[in-house]
Amino acid sequence: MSILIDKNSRVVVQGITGGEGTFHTRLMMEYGTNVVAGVTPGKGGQKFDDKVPIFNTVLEAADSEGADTSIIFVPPAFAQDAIVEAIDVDMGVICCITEGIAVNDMIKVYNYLAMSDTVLVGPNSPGIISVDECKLGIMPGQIFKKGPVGLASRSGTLTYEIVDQLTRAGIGQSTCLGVGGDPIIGLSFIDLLDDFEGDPETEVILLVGEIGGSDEEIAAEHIASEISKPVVAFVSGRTAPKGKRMGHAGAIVSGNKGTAESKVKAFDEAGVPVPISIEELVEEIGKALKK
Amino acid sequence: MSILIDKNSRVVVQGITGGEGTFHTRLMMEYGTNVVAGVTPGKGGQKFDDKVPIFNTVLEAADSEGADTSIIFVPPAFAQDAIVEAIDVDMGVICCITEGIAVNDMIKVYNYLAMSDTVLVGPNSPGIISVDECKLGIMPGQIFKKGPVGLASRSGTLTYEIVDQLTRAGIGQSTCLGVGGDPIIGLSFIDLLDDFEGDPETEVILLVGEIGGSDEEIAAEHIASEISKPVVAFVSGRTAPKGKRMGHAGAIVSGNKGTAESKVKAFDEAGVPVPISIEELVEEIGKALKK
Amino acid sequence: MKVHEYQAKEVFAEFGIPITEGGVAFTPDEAEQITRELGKPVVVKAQVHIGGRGKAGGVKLANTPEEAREKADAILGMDIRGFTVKKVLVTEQVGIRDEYYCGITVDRDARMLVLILSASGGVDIEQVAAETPEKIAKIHIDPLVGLWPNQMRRAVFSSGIDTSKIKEISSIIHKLYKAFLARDCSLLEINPLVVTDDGQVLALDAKMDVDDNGLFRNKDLLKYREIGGDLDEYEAFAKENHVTYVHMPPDMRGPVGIAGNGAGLVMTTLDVVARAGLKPNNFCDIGGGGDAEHSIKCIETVMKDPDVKGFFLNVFGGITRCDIVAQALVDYADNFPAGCPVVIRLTGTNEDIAKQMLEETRYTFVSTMQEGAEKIVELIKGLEVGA
Amino acid sequence: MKVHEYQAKEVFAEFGIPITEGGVAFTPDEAEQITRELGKPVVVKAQVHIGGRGKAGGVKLANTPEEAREKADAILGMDIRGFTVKKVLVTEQVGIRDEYYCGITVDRDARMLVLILSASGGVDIEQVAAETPEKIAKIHIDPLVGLWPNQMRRAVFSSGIDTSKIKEISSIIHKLYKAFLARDCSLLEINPLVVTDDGQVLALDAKMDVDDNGLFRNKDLLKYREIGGDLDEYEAFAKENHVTYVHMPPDMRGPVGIAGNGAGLVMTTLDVVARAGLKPNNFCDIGGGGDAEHSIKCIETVMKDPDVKGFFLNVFGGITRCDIVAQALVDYADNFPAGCPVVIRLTGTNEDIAKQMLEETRYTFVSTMQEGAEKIVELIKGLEVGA
Repeated sequence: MSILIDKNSRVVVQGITGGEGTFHTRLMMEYGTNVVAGVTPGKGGQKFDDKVPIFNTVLEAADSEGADTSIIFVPPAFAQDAIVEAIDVDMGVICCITEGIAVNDMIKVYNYLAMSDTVLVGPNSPGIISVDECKLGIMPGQIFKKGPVGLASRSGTLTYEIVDQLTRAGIGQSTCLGVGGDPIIGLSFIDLLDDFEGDPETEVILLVGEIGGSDEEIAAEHIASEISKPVVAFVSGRTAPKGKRMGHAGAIVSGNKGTAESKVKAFDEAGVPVPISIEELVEEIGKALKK
Repeated sequence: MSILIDKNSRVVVQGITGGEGTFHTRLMMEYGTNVVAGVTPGKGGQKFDDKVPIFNTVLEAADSEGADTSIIFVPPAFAQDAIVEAIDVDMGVICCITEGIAVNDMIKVYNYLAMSDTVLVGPNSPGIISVDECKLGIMPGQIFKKGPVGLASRSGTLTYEIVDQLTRAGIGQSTCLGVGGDPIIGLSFIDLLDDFEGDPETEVILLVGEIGGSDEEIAAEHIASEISKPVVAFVSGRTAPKGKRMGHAGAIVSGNKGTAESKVKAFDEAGVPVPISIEELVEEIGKALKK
Repeated sequence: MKVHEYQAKEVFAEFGIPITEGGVAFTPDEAEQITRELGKPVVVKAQVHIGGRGKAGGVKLANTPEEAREKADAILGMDIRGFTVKKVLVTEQVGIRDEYYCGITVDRDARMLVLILSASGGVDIEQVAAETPEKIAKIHIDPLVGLWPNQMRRAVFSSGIDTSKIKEISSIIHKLYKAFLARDCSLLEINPLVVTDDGQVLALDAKMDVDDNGLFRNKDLLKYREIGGDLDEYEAFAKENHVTYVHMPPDMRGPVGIAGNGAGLVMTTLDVVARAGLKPNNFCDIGGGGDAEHSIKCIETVMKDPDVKGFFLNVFGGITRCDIVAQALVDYADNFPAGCPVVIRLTGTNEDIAKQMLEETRYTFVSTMQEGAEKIVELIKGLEVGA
Repeated sequence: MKVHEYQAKEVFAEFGIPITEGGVAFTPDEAEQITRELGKPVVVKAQVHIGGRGKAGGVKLANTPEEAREKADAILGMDIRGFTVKKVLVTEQVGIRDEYYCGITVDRDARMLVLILSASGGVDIEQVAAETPEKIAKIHIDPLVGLWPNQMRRAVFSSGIDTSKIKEISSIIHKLYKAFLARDCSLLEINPLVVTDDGQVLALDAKMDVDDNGLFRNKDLLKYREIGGDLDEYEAFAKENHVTYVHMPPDMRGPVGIAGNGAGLVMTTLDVVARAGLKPNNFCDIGGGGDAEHSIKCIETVMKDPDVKGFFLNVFGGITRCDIVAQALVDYADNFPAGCPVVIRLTGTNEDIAKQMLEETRYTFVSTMQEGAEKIVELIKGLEVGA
């Protein structure tokens, strides 16, 4: 088991013939991901690497190949439209790798998404991996090892670093995903906590947060009331300068939330350990697994 | 019992100080409608006829007086906003009397409404009346008589005519309402059939349709499969000239639907009698009640 | 409100939808002049608010200014299905490679706008829709998020259109949608949308209906309102006087003039009269809140067509004040032609006052719609026998 | 991207939001000239990308052109919290009856824009928000349907604002919202929004942040981009060279230069270094897909501040190609100051090749972030002892 994606996921790659799309589609297929279709408007009828059929629209990819999961590599100016296209075709999971989508575009997409049954990971996400089953993203597959830790992170490389150390310590992972580094994202910690709670394979949940926003604070509250599995958290940016203020409005909207102190305090209050180094984090997870 | 509104409905009148609003609010209150508040921006704090408190916003009316039902009398250019305001305050039922709202405005409102739990009657509706309980509209209260017929109509005066003849024949009504004469309306026949089906007081359902659109055709199909109570229908406009064609697009979108023939045929196929005169209609309803 | 092709094309130009060059001519001289200025072969197209002008001979090619004058002369003044041609659009001829259909309208059932696109443009599009619906791409536009590029791509790729023109066509669709919303249209149609021999994509024809209820936001479009444009003289008179009136089409028209209050009631009155044995000539909704003056205008409009042989007024008052309608009947009494049967059914608020007021008139009173219908038919038929 | 008050007011003017007359001056002469042309008493306001200019003396009244010159002379060149004033806005004085606050920004938690309105405008608005939140109306704007008049009414009636100005204020809010969307803002703020003695409603100040990711739709706003505007010289250098770099604020700044790949990893590196005992001077995200040239620019940027005493590079490759980073380290080797400790942690794709390439350098290699942090701190501290 795993969350969101598994070996049965039928993946369509939106933007399969672009540079990034081509590069990572090959890596995903090497990992074993079941890439059933690609979409590049105007290239319908061609094949990617002589194997994967390319379509003009996601609708055709879904109708013809039964695609139910999409990964998006299209440039930022077109990504909003690509996400909406995938929503309209009722993809179960969309993972948007694209970085640099305008905030106002994502606000619109988020609220449109909320009317549908589709879930979106990202944008500006490194992807999702359900270990040994399906890799939907750009993370290095070789560092992961099948196991009991479910990981949701706001960061890319930091996640790789943590996963690498977990794997070296002999601790495997069920599903790992980056929720995306943008201000407005699809799934957030709170949604994923529920998913991991319901996943029999996941025994310990690891949240990798960072300064900014208040997803960690919201997650901490949710853990206290709704999550029975052990949760360990990490917060990066304790030493980072406060972001540039967003005028008075920013302060009025967010108050004191968003600082490392606020996040660590929220986790503390929820009984969630927040180790300060990756070594201690790995240790803490090891302890939680033994319980 | 009745549908949509009853003696417990707490009514707010949007546009209470306008000409129509003033006139009909008095008539509604005379009928016994529980008008708890009015809204006219800028007149908050005043009282209507020394009795009903006026507020600046529907939110205040709901918070302060527990209004759960709204009737809208504001001019067409402002009606779209008034409906949205009532939706945002979670009114249970909104009845919009206003005639002349632009179609594109109503398309937007309809799709916004669809995301909420609010139901909208109208626009361009004469209103709803649950006999002897609550009148939310501009129909003449004195012609109605409490009884077992649930009536949904696309017309105003024709409904009065029919109700008058029913009442004279000793046949009373549970709830009567005009769905509204505009192309895009909130509740349509199909919704009201379900409501009447579930209303213990209603024994026979009467649909008063007319040419244009395909609500009658859709309702007929629905009756055949979902409605157990006897339904009688009336279709006006058998002799009227076809409406001016809406280019080729109109024909492509609606095909042959919308004509009196199409509607009568659909009702016939669903086993719904469609008498040709009001006298026969009243007779048919009398027969249905005796079954 | 309908607007003419040349007017719709002005709106197209405003939104950057590519059209052919040309101008509108009210006289053959003007047509010649426009052709001379264009310096190209032209098409001369009748501007009337009715379809089928091509088959009626209202569209002709002209290769020279002189020829344009001749063709304009032939078309101007022509009668097309009851409409007299008062102006022509003179516009350049283009070599056509492909003819597509592209339109946006309201889909009542879906409660959304719908974009319609097909590679099978031209006059037979309705037949294509009926017989081979798979050749027509229909895309619903959620008003909450608008029209997306992916929807336009879906339309283009599934409509059979030359996909090498996807950029140009998507751009036109996008502009058409913007124009539709900005101008509160109920229909905006390009048929045909053509690809020319040299690869240009152009709107060769344009049809635009504007939602009257949206005109308050589009006051500048009121200049396109043409009394008499798509109305006959009686309907034009009604419009001028703010009377809600429909003249029955010639093939359905009879001798009974009908007025009442409320569209549904009036339409039913028509049905009942027709079943009683005579065709209505027209019908008029006098509405609810008007004054006696307005009611008089209503009666005058209904009686205007000399083919009207009798008048049936069916008012179910509810809230309508019967005394106001009665006042109009009193004031108008002397204007009914001698011997013209007038049947009145009048119930509702102040009904008693109304009856008193009308006591001295020679009108025939009935108490139900059915009775009234039978009476007016009987009286008119009696006239014929008497005549 | 931040823009100055006077630039934001240009955008206001474009959308019809009422502002006071005035102009921007780079010299005292220009300030005098503008005041003369206005023919009115003015305010001279420092244009810097930092708050608190009023309290710092960056805003002064002037009643005559000569006085405006004096005041501009005093303000231009002034240092406000680390920023040098290079220009002033010279704008007419108005008599203020009421000072309101009006702003739109992104509410991340709600995933919507939020309109904020309060009768308690001015510099203490944040205190008002913290202590008496009921004095602040917050209205979320559903992007699928936009901002509605009823929402503006609700904001106005619940914010304590003079409701006799509802029409003017609603109009300003509506324009502010239009500008926010059209210009892809992340913040658009009027504080104070004033009612003048003679009843006019005016935007007296303006703050605008533009979403960098929306600039592709707003190329004309790029003219407002000011390298050095809200950045110090090191940050400006980074921006010029497309390097993602942050110089720590002076009070948090130490001797360690830090680079790595990925924001989260770099921020964690900072945390680990700080815990090991020394403050970072800065940090730089070298990203994933760049070439050696870009990596060199990154190193150069990190080392630019002479207070940097040592360099820690922490790369966890994943997909980043270590050989490219290694090439940069080889090329830059001679540019590190003599004796400057350089600690390298480099794992991932082509790690072996990278190690080979770096064999001959004098860098210190570590295998984990923790080890690297301890090492760089140890080495820099050793320098101090040695010095």
